[in-house]
Amino acid sequence: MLHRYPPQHGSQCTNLISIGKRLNFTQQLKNDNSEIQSIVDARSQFPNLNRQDHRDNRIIYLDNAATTHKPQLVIDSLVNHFSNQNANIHRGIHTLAIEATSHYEESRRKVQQFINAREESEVIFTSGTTAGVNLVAQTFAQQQIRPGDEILISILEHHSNLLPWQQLAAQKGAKLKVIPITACGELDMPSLERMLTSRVKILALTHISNSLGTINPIRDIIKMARSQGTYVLIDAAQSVGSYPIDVQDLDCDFLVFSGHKMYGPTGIGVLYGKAELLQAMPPWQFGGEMIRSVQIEKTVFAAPPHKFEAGTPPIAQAIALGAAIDFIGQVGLEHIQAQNQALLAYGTELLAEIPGLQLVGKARHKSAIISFMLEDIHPHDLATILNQAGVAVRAGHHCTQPLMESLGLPGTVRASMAFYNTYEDIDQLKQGLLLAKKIFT
Amino acid sequence: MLHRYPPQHGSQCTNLISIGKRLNFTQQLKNDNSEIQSIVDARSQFPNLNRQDHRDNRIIYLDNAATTHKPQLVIDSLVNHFSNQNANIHRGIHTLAIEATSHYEESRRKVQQFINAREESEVIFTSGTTAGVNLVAQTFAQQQIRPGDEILISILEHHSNLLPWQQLAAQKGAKLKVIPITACGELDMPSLERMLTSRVKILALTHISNSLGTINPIRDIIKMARSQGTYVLIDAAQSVGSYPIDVQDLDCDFLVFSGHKMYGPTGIGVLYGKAELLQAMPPWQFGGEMIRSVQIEKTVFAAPPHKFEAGTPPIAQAIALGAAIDFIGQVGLEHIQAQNQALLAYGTELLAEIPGLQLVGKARHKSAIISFMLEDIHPHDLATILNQAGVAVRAGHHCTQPLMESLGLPGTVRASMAFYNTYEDIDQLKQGLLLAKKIFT
Amino acid sequence: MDQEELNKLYDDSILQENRQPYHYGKMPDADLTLEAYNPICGDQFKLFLYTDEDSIKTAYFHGYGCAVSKASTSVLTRELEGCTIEEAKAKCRDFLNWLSEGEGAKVNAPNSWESFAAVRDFPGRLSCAQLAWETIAKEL
Amino acid sequence: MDQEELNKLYDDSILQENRQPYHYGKMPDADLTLEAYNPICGDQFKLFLYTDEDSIKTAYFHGYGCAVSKASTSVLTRELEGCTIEEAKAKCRDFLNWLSEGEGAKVNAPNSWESFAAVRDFPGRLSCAQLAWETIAKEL
Ligand SMILES: Cc1ncc(COP(=O)(O)O)c(C=O)c1O
Ligand SMILES: Cc1ncc(COP(=O)(O)O)c(C=O)c1O
Ligand code: FES
Ligand code: FES
Repeated sequence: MLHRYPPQHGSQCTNLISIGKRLNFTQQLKNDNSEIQSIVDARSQFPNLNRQDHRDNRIIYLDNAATTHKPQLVIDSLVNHFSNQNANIHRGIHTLAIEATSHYEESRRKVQQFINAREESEVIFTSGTTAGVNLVAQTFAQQQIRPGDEILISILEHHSNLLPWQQLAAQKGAKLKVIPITACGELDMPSLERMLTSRVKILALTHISNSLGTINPIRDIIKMARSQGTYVLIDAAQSVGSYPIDVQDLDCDFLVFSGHKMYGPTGIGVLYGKAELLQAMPPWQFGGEMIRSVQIEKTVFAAPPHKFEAGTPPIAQAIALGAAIDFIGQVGLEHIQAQNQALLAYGTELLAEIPGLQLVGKARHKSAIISFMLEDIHPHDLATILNQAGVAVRAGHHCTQPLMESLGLPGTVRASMAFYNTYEDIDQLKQGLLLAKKIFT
Repeated sequence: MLHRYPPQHGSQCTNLISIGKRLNFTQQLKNDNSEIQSIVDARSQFPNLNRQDHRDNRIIYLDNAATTHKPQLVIDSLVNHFSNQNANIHRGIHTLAIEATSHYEESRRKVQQFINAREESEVIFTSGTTAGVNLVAQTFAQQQIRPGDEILISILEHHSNLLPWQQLAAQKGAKLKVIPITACGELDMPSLERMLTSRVKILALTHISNSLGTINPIRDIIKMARSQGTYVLIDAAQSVGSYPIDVQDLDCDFLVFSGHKMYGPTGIGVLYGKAELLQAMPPWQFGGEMIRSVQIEKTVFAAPPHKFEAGTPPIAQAIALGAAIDFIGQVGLEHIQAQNQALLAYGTELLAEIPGLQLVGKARHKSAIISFMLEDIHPHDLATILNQAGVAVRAGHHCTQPLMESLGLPGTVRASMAFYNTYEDIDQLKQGLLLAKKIFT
Repeated sequence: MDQEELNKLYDDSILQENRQPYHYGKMPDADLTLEAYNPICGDQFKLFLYTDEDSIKTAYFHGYGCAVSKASTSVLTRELEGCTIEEAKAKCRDFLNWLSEGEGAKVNAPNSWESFAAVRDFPGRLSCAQLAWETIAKEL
Repeated sequence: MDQEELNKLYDDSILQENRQPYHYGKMPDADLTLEAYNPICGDQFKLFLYTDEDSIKTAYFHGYGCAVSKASTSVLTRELEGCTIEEAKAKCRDFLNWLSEGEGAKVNAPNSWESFAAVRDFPGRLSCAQLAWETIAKEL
């Protein structure tokens, strides 16, 4: 067996606050005249939560770290765009084009306010987190990095925030350095401090680990990076929509995230970048809409954000991302966060009761992601059994192969909750795991 | 005035076949038990055709070259995915992930069959035409092009099939050569033959000009390129979905198009590439899903198509593109094509009746795009007046600035039809133009 | 079809300024030449200023643009003459404010501007009216 | 919850092969070592073959994988012994055919394969059963 998961030093890790009785799922959220008055109301907005499997069991969806379900408001936004609006944006002066353009740009403003960017032009629509990291690596970093420079990442990174840097380092003769983690799955801060020297040109760090749930203290780390003159890109794929993000307060240079992980559609994401950096960066893709003037001999590019939005953008998806932000506003980010934390506490306590279950990742600050192993049952066998028990989880390396290798694990089972999950969902997860134990012994 | 549009040599240009009486819009398409029995049936599938403006006039949409409207089948596909399926694909073994993966890959097969690619793995999902061209320019061409090599395009190209090559040529010290057009707006074939030497490494050519409607004889040109050892990329943004495309018959190396111009959603496109070329090409973006194995020191990439689909792809949009192909199959591509040609003939004849109207682009083979100038009224003034008259057209350079400059025009007004447009739509266009004349004289 | 809005935009004064613009022509010996380029459509005017000490004696313009931009540049050209550079910039800022904020903008709008108020109902054409004024406000 | 399908996949025979696989261990002096890597999960087995002339005398395997892949590799290992290289490859092609096409495939399926028929109801796990067989069919 490959299991070499490091021994747990209990004292450093999660101190489970016993949840006593369950946080009231039906609690009142607001008294205003919003449609959404409670988590139950909010939950009713997600049609896919009623989806049944081929045995007519409701599918319990605990794979939210892969992608979240979509509320009706987001689905309706797509339908409305394609049914009543549909036009290509910019440079159009007919009614539909003007409407589509104004909704698209309005969505940019919603994102700007949601992450508190200083200017609208700091918000660039991309096709997702992966595209955002690649954009920065292939433009900004491409110009900044010199042979011998260091690029710093952590062992927690998703492949999307690892491969672009690995590739760039190889191409430039730069060094890719990797911050290790402690036995609990937290960033090893002494190592980080040692590694974060002025030789590090760029630090690319995830806010929340999609595999272990660890929430990194990015605000402090960005401050440290600033003092070394290091640029910082934050992978916020797992945090935007679940935790408040204020890019001005964080003072990061770049921040990337995906619409589909925050109740929005696939095919859309955001790159936030500081205005002065975006202005100085070369474009990434070339095509329609990103120009000021084109001649065969010479092209003058438009200013950000358009410079980075070549071709017809994902118009409907950008508008629907705005709807997702509206939805989050209706529920209240503070309620989403509280519910996530309650589900995490409940789930952690409940699973700990199962003999032979080993939690993977016990950081003190965690998002609602529970990774685990059960005895020596292979994660995929567990996931198959859970699926038959009506519970959708993910198994494997979660696009963090180096992390798994460093943990000596072939992968984990990952149950990831969203605020619309319930305690009963987690009870069912436990039942499925007990069934797996029965089958395998 | 800048009007230096070259004199027309009538004999070389369109020979208008007088349409006599209108092709019957309500004609029966099929007798099978498909839902869609006639063009009227097909038309009823597009909710946005009923959209009204703020004066309660139905908006007549003649901006199809920018983006087409979406049939209910496509909208329903998106709704169904997000309401009943929604999961991230690949590497998932729960029911939803398996379903989503299988629908996503099924859509790839639909595209394969639709363009008659030899293998599924030759179909790469992108975010659109622009991304497809950039992918090829920044990977394949990046490796192929040496200083002094030539890259050949035409003056008809959309910025998206011009800028990536202009950029690459500048970066590599290669020469960007540009095939001119004749007075009718057709490729100047003697020039093309002269320019297409063995020094040309890559020919990047549009199938159909989005500004003039010219249909280029790409099959013959590709044959000529083959004999010089020149690789060929075809920009089929304006043709796929309106005209049959058979990549094996064409024998092009690459072909790119966008979903949103063929009744599909925004945010999705396709790059077709020959298997052996795709295998040898380096990846473009790096991230999740495009790997075989990842270590900090070294990554092994997956085979095509996954090698080129980094990160969470536009899942719902790819599936909806499959629905768009289904829809086209239900109507019948031959009927779509015939209807387009009938509308073109009718529109060309009708507009020619307006004194002072000058058609821009009179190629013998044209798609349903009519570009024109009316006296010396500025295209944007015309478009504004037409919009008030309930007719949505586009005005300007249509992302073909060098073409406009070569024509000595500041831009044109472009009316672009889809098969669901009617003769009455074009009648209304004429009324709007007559109104404009009245206002301006 | 309701033609009222249209008639407001393309009213006699705008059509007239478009047909017979004020001081339309090149002035190669100008002290100051500015370029007003609209990237949305690719239209472009050159503005030629002939100054004496700090004030604009004569202004000309030349180039290509739609009726709205041509009329608005024509009006601007006429109104620039006699202004100091600072007055010219202030006037342009006033025009832009008045155009975007309507009567709410505390600006003394001369009659010559009135026709352009209709542009507010045509968001796609706002940049046409702003073009030359913005160039003076930002680049002079 | 309907456990029937589950019990078919995780039946006694698969669980038994998983718990006590045949010839599980490293064989460093093998003439032929193949690697069966499943990129979907990252699982990996090494296949060790000890040949004599053209036939496989002894086979071992070692590595990490799920119950299904381990059981299927165990069954394969047992069945490889005594085959010539060609017979081994043919057998693996038969297994893969039988697995994907079901009883329709005109293949003589031994009893030892029967348990794997259940994998057909678990499309996400097909590659687990195929893994080692595919490696022999393609890479031997
Ligand atoms: C001929 C042609 N090429 C390329 C494009 C660019 O397509 P997209 O904007 O969807 O990337 C277009 C559409 O605008 C086009 O008409
Ligand atoms: C932490 C993290 N980074 C990056 C990504 C990649 O996001 P996407 O696949 O949407 O590009 C993910 C999601 O899988 C993630 O969880
Ligand atoms: S359309 Fe170009 S300035 Fe008005
Ligand atoms: S899950 Fe890896 S081989 Fe079965």
